Amino acid sequence: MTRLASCAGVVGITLLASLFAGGSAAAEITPDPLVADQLPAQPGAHWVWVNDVVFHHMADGKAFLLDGDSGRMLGMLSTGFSFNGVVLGKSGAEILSPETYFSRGTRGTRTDVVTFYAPRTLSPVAEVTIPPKRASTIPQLANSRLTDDFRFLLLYNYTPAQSVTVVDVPARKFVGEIETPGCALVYPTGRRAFFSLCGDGAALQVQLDDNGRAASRSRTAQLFDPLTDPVTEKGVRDGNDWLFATFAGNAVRLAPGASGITAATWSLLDEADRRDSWRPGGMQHLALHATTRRLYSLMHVGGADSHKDPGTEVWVYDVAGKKRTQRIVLQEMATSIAVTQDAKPLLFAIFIGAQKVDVYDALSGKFLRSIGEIGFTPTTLVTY
Amino acid sequence: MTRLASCAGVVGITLLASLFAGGSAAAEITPDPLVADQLPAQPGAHWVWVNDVVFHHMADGKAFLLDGDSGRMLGMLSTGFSFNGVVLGKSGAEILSPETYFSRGTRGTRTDVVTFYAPRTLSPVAEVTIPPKRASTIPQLANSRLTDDFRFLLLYNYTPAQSVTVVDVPARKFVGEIETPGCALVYPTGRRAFFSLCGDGAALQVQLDDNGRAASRSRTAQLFDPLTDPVTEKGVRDGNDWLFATFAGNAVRLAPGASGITAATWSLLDEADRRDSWRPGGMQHLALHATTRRLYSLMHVGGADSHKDPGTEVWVYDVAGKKRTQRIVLQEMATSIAVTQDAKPLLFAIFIGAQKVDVYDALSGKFLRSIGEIGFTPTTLVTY
Amino acid sequence: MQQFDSLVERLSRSLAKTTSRRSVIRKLGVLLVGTASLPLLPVARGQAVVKEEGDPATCEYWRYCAIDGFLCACCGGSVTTCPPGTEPAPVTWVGTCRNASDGNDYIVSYNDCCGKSSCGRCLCNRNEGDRPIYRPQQANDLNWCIGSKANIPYHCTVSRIVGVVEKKR
Amino acid sequence: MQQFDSLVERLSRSLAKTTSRRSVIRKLGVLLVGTASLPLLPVARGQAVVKEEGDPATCEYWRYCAIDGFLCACCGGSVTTCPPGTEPAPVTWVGTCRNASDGNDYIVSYNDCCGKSSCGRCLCNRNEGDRPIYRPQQANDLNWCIGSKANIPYHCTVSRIVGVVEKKR
Repeated sequence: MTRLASCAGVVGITLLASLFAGGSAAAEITPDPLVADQLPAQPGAHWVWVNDVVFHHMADGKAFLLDGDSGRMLGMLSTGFSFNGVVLGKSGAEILSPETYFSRGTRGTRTDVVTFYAPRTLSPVAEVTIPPKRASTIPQLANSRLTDDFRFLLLYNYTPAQSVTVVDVPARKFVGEIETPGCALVYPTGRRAFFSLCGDGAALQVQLDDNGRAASRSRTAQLFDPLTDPVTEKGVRDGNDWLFATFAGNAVRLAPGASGITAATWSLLDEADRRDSWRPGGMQHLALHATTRRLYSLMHVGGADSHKDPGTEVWVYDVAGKKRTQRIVLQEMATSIAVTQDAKPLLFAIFIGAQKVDVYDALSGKFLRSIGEIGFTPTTLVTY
Repeated sequence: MTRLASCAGVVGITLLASLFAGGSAAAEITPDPLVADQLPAQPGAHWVWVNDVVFHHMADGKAFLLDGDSGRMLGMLSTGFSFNGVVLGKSGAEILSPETYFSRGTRGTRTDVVTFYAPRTLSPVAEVTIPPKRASTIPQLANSRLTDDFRFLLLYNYTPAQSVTVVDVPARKFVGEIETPGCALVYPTGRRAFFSLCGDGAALQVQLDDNGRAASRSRTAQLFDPLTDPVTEKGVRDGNDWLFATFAGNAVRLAPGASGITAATWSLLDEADRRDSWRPGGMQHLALHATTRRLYSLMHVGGADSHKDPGTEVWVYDVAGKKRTQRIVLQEMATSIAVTQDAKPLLFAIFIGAQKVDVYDALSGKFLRSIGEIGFTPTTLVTY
Repeated sequence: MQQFDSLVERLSRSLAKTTSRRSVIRKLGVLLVGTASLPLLPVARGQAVVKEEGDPATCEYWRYCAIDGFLCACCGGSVTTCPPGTEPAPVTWVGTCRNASDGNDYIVSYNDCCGKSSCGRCLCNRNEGDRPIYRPQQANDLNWCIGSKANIPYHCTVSRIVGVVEKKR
Repeated sequence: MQQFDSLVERLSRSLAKTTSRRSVIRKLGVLLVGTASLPLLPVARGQAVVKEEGDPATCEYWRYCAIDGFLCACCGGSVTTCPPGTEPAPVTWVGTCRNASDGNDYIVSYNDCCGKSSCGRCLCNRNEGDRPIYRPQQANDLNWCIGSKANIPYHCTVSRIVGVVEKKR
């Protein structure tokens, strides 16, 4: 820095000399310090991360941190090739980002890492190298999740061999891989357990030991019919269970128990809804407010194969009563939604084709604001 | 590949099994071979390279090859961080691309290389590592040019120390660096010579020896006034001379001779033009058709400091007679233009804010076609 | 700005209007053909001759019924070949598409072309028969460049006919 | 799609309309202030107090008369500070901007904030006093991140007052 500093000095002098050769003069003003801002010690309850795979420039993945109340952009991470999304550590004390880099941008040697960012400076503070095989997909929250105790980061691999990479978070080290033949993605179900969804509609349950190795692996019976009415991968956690939605509009609760997983189904649609061809769908089309157990489902009018179409409304369900309690008509169609977990929650909505984030009151459904010029193809949302 | 091939086989079988479990059957069709196309042995006279720095995603520079006649995209190169532009070797027999990469996309170790691409496959065939200091600027053709004999590639460095990197093209190796204190960019002026423009309006002339070292370096007298009416960096070659335009609209011919460089000035504007505030300007605002010596100048209506504003017309000058012979009104404003060098030349025009290339007949000025969805921030153009 | 719009339009159209467009297509019984369309004559493909029409540079072209990505036909390649300098991925997902010209359903293999950044042209997303990624061979959300020597850098997608569904009589 | 438009609009406006906008500004004698504007009270800057008004999140803000890039005030930083995790570059180009609030011309240092990809928000390009890159200290076409520890990855630009031009009396 000394060289650079002195360099800057030279510039300053050159400048004043050259600019005021004409006789006028410049009085020096002690300039503001050259520094970078820091974020508050505690993340805001209404902050949200917007993950952007930047589909047209996949080497330049980005994650934007926004404040839903002020509508301000708070900061950004650069997150490499085929970016999936950030994972928040315990109470947001660290930000984990599975990333992929090539020695020549889009060619050369592939290196996969998990980068740890400090929450106040958004600077990389640690990096764990992992096998260069993490799944490259249209972003899916289920590609990378933490165990409930925040000890292990679990990353889905598809090469096309299927497995899960395990990273010891506090130890900052790669632990190993767990084979998941025929099964995909990661759905944590307790302190040290998760399941993957299998092609035949079953699930693979995995129990981890204290070293992050597979203590047990067992495959359940078929839980849903993947041919006639598959569940999407975009389930949400409800207590120790997972709630999924099917293409046709059923809610499917997968409840892990002592012996395997039980499945219970109810419909998100009534007769009129079906007649009008309402369906759930999108990229991240479900969100749950944990304490009130309000389920937010992104809905659109569409037929067969419309499971990824953007939604025009968000329907809110009382999960306990299994019935719809509210319809929120969106200002603009959305492909992903998320809700904050506080008592006055916000609902965030993005469309992969629009560079902005729409913010709603998650209780009243009132549109609050739109935050513009965010990314290129905003894909998924992560709240605190 | 064997593993993958057999893998593909498995997929095929799985697929047919799963899809036609229902009783119907599928007849195999020998599919089309899985191959990549190749380009013709000779580049087309109406081909053009569109360089894109991708200002919002600078790690993902791209160069698009287009055919101005068919309006087809022929291929693309991925060219790394802060991409400036491709440089065409002798009769397009190879494509040179100065490129920068970071070990972690936008952080980590910086590596600068010159990548050599095969003209028919657009695949990298060689790479020369150079000092990681090539200038990072709004793209400028004068950042990287070949000597007239195609032997040495010259790259401007700014760190903020100023120098020129020399690469031996046939030998595929880095030769060394030539200091150019106070002077910038590269303007070849013969088999083994070039000059740089200096901050005081002088030029630095450099003669290279057969090994690419500086055989002689001499600084000329002031050639123009950089304070009252500077020339832009975007000059074009006319024989052994260079033609520049000043902010206010003068043409300045810099003619290297036995003793230094002589400067001759004439105006691109008449009284009426000045009254209407017409000026040259843009990112690549001059183009010359060598054999007819028709100079194409991108023009706009603007005042002081408008030297980078986009142009709405292209004015054509007879360089020999130093007079305007034609006005071409553009369909849409442009920041860069280029002309092909054949007998029926095309004029290409791009605007950094529009993802397309407009094609005109360079003789009649007739608008021919627009080629859409090209890049994100198209910056400069290179013709064969 | 036209181009920005058309990009967004493509994103929106492809994401939002797929269904309606498809149903329209079904109703017409033949594929919609844009103004830029080039009706194709029957052409020899391997040993098979498939009579077809439509513009391979538009999302509506019949073979693209389950595609998700940039059309190689717009990127320097063709409906079946990769652009110069890109590496075809042998492992793929497949769709079953109805060819209106002969009424047959064909098995279409969507091979990704890899090793360069995204082409950026002719983005299409149609999801006929698409399944979640826990059923990989029918999932267009997976980056199939994983199967290529070039690894995951994705450029564009071709559509190759690998089978025909025999009609029950 | 609004956002695509606004991006293009910014690119076009900033590139095409700079001159006319500037002359309008001159005519009014004060800076144009958008609807989103936050008039600023005099604030202590180092030892200097500069009375000013205008919205630092708009290209028209007086300090931006020679800026070329993304405004840090829109990216998690401020008019004078870099966003979290970015590295300020000490070597800069400078402009001389008229502060309509006190009629003084100030020397403004445009420091780039570096080490992350482009912020992508509030792109501005105003070229008052900008010179070709053979006059580096007045050239906004140079990536001034070269002077930072983070090297050339450019994120956004701040605008710091480093001097005031004394009026001749």
